[in-house]
Amino acid sequence: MEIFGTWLAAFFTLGIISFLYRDNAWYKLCESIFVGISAGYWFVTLFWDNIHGLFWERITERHDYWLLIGASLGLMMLLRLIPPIGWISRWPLSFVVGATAGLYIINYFASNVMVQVENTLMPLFSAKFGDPLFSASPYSIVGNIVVAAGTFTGLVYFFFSKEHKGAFGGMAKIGIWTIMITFGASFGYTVMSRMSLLIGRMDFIFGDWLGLIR
Amino acid sequence: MKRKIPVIITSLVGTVLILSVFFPPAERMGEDFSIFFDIIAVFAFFLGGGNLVRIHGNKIYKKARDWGFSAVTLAGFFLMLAAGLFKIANPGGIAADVTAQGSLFQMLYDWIFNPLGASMYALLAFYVASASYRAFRAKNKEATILLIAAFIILLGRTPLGVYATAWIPEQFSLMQIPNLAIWIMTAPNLAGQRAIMIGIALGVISMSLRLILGVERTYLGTDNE
Amino acid sequence: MTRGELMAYLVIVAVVLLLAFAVPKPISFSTTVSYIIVGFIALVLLIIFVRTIQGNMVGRRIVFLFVGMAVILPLFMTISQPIPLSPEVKQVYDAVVALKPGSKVLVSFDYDPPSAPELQPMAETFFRLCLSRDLKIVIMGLWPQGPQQAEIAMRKTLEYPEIASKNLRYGIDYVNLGFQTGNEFVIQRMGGDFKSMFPTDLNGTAYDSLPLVRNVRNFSNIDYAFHLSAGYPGTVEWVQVAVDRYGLKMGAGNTAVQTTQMYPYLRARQLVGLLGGLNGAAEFERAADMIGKATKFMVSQSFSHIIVIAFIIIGNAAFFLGDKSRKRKQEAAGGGH
Amino acid sequence: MKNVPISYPTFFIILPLLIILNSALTAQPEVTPIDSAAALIPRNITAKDFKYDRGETIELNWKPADRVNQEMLDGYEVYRAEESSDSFVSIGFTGPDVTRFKDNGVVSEKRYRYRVAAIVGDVPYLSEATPPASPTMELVNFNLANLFIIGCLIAGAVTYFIGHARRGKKLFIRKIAGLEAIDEAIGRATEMGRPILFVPGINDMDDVQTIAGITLLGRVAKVVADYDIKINMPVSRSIVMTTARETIKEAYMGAGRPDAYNDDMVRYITDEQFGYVAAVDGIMVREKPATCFYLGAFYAESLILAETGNSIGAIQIAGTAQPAQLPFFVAACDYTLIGEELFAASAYLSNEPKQLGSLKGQDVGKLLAMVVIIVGVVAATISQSWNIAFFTRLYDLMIKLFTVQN
Repeated sequence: MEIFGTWLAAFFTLGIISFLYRDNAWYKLCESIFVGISAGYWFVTLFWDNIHGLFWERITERHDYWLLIGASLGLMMLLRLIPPIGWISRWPLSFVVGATAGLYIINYFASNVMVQVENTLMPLFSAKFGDPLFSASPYSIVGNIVVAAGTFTGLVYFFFSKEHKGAFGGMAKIGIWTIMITFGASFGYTVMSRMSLLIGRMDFIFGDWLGLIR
Repeated sequence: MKRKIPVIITSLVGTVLILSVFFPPAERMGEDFSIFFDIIAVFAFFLGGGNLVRIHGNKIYKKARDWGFSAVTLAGFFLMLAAGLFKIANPGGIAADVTAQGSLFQMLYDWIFNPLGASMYALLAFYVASASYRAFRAKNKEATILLIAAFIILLGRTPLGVYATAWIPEQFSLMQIPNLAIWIMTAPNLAGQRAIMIGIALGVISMSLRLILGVERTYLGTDNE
Repeated sequence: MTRGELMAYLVIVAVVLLLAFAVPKPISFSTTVSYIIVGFIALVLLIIFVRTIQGNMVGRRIVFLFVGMAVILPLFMTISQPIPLSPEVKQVYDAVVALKPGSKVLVSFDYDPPSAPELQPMAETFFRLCLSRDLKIVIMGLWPQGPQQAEIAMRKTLEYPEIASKNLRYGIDYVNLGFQTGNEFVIQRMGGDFKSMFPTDLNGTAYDSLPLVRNVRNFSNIDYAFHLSAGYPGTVEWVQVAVDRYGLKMGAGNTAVQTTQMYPYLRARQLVGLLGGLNGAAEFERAADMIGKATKFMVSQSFSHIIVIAFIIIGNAAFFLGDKSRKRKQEAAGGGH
Repeated sequence: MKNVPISYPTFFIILPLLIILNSALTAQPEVTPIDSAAALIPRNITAKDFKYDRGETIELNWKPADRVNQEMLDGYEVYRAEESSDSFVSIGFTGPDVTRFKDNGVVSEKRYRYRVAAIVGDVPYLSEATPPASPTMELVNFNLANLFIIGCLIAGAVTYFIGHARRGKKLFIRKIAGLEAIDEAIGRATEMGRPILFVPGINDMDDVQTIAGITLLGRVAKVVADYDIKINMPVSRSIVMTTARETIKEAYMGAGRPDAYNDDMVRYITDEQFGYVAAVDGIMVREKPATCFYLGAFYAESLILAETGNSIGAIQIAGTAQPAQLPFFVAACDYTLIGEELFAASAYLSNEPKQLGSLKGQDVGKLLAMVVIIVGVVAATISQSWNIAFFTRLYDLMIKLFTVQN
């Protein structure tokens, strides 16, 4: 049984990789199975976690009847299937959009604007003897300056109300350079992780499955 | 009327949620609303799953091109549904957890779902390489900067980078590639991340306000009154 | 399915059958053969380089082929690469070695199968090191599939002769408490009482009937914690709750993508040791002198990096030099008219 | 700059010397730990209601042991009993450097007493019990007052400029390159007679990025309906499917050809990330769209999509607010809306003054952040270097304003 599973897994692994050459029947087969199986998987998971665990058990055991509001919104969603009153299905949609907008405003504001600005407010260097920052290396002082200036010019780049011209344009330029360094760094860093994934897959093919690797 | 009510719902729900943060008795509202969302999502799945069945069913019925693959998709879908909802071959029976070892559901997950997902994920290794080859051209200043940063980070994580600059004396240790890589990550990278994050947050605030104030209604299709 | 496709499939089936049943196992290239292969690949890259400068860009399939070779071939090679030991990795090793036999180590598995290539080798080496030094291991997970990954790693570890000879017993020498939902709130509640979060272990045995943890109330009874993380909830949450609030001594293993975010914690000594990506796993294997998968994988990893770097160079060479030669060609063509 | 004590070149030269000097001067004095571990027992323990919550937390603070003795200390253990009882139960443990504990296992309005023990080895050295404290619920969270004020400022600016624009005032917004390209990209699909592919990311409607993607879909669909191009939109969430259909349908109604709309333009694939990507990849190589839009929340699949799109020669326009995925889109796509631009895009494209006004308001927020960064960093540096009271106060004020307490 275990061996059968390994062969099956190998079959699907190679099928997906065959897409690199070009689209073919093997890949199509893998893709169709993947779509079917995974759609089923997520429905089953949603059903047991949300409907059974979250909704049914909490209503029957803890009597959280307010959850019925959620269920009725869900039912309204299904009214799309009855065209004459299909417009009601917009209500749950607008509920979702409103809730998302309301929740995200505060979340993003607190953790992205406030916290990030606060973290940027740091002394760049210190001229006071004995201060830990005084004995900081020139590199870290340059680093501090780069962080503050980079954040500032990066914001200049995103500014919409002014054309990027003159001194302002110059700052925007430095801003986009900083952002480009960020992108380059993330890219370089990700290459490593992605290669590990492939190594893991190949180890499965040549090691676990074919047993060619010691 | 049909158009007014949804806009009112959005505004009302959004406003209430923003205010709830500042009043401890209403603090949990955000959490409750996300539970509602989870429940709505399951109901919505009947539409999504229905759509899946209808599209593939149609293809089979009409014997359209590649209809055989549609049949495979539907078979996989129903097999997984049956295995999960009726907990087929689950050693613990219907009361046990759906992912119990030995159940058909878990076997399908381990043997089919998981290798397929992992392989799709592993394709990234190839695409990362081809994207680097194709797109990493020093065609202008921005691209050159991106290229150099990526190059330093890449080298910094290989023995090549370690040896290439190991001769640089300790006073200038920053110029050693592995240290330079770390410096890039902690200084310019941090600055760029912050600028992007602050920008994103302001964008989100402004967009959410447009939604709550009813200025943006595209999602309701009320664009053309 | 076209005829060409069918033929290709038959070839693949034949190759697979050949590899699976007819080839002597395991395959392993001697050092000389390995260097010949490396030299050959370098030669082909050089040819590509020259051709690219002449204006013939290679297609993406060639790039794919090279990535595949760079990853697969080193798996069979016997060559190894020197792995410099970084201080953060040494810290993990030192922390474990400093523990007295019988000390209790908590290991949290917060990742799922897709991140296993990077984190699984760390888990295996960590288990092996702990068990060979007679430390007791308490396993848990904040990700649903984490404890399963721990089971796999533990099964592997117990097969090593030096570990197998110890006749270790579940419940006394190691325990798997399983998964609990609730993310950082689980960590917070564990600060008060482990049992409230894990009333039973993975197999359903009651917490109090497991001799190893019967006397473990909360973090104060844990001597060192090691945390394997691939995202949220992860090291950040563990540091913020368990380390900052409960004073737990903790080291971490992270996927490469995440590692950079952890350096500030390392500098502030909130983390005692850090393993980053496959590189960190390989270094740890070296520190513990337990050469395993990560060291082997590292060769593939370095090769693939070099291939990516090589193709970036080739691409840029084509862009600059090719530009000139194209101009020259254009000039020549213009002159002809 | 006359009163700067050291000029910069000298500063960097003297620096290494000073470091050596510094370390020589601060040699560690010998310390002898006091025998009696009892001296470690925490003093001045206060237990009081944690401010601004639902009455579920009591906050404990105590004085730490002397520095000398801290070496022996393993940490503190906290015990709790209800007022009427004397059975103290351990509720938590903190490290030796932590002298604060939040107990959130309490019931509103009940009264509790606490004892804190210093742990040395395995032995607890217990303190006296605190006077009883009880958690209460507050109606307003004043800790978040700063969040409220700055939030009102930014939200006020957005609202003001929306109103301002409504009254017909002209507002300037600079050109955004990626957005100018949208029309061109759609135009290309028309010329080539091939479909447009629209991918709204893999998150559900409870992510603002998806909503931003859908609002952009509205603009794209309008053009699509006008020119009668085929649009193909595979989605990975059912609610997104419903919303997208609504949006496209409305665009077709607006163009006066509701009969040309078809529900199959939007189809659900699967909720699974890579299953969805496998299918979208398939759609790309088989239907060869002329233009691909990736607008929404993306994760690892970003590069798989962008590289496949590139291999079929499609024009690709991407936009996301996932910082980790932006580099891939920037490298592999023709145009990328970076972070904030994704959210600004639909307002920009709408060309309605009131929507453009909101962008102006957003800029006020950026201006605020920029000013605070400059002033704050300068104040911090001056206060760190020369202890000038005014700047120290200014710096503290800024930090206070931007610290989110919870």
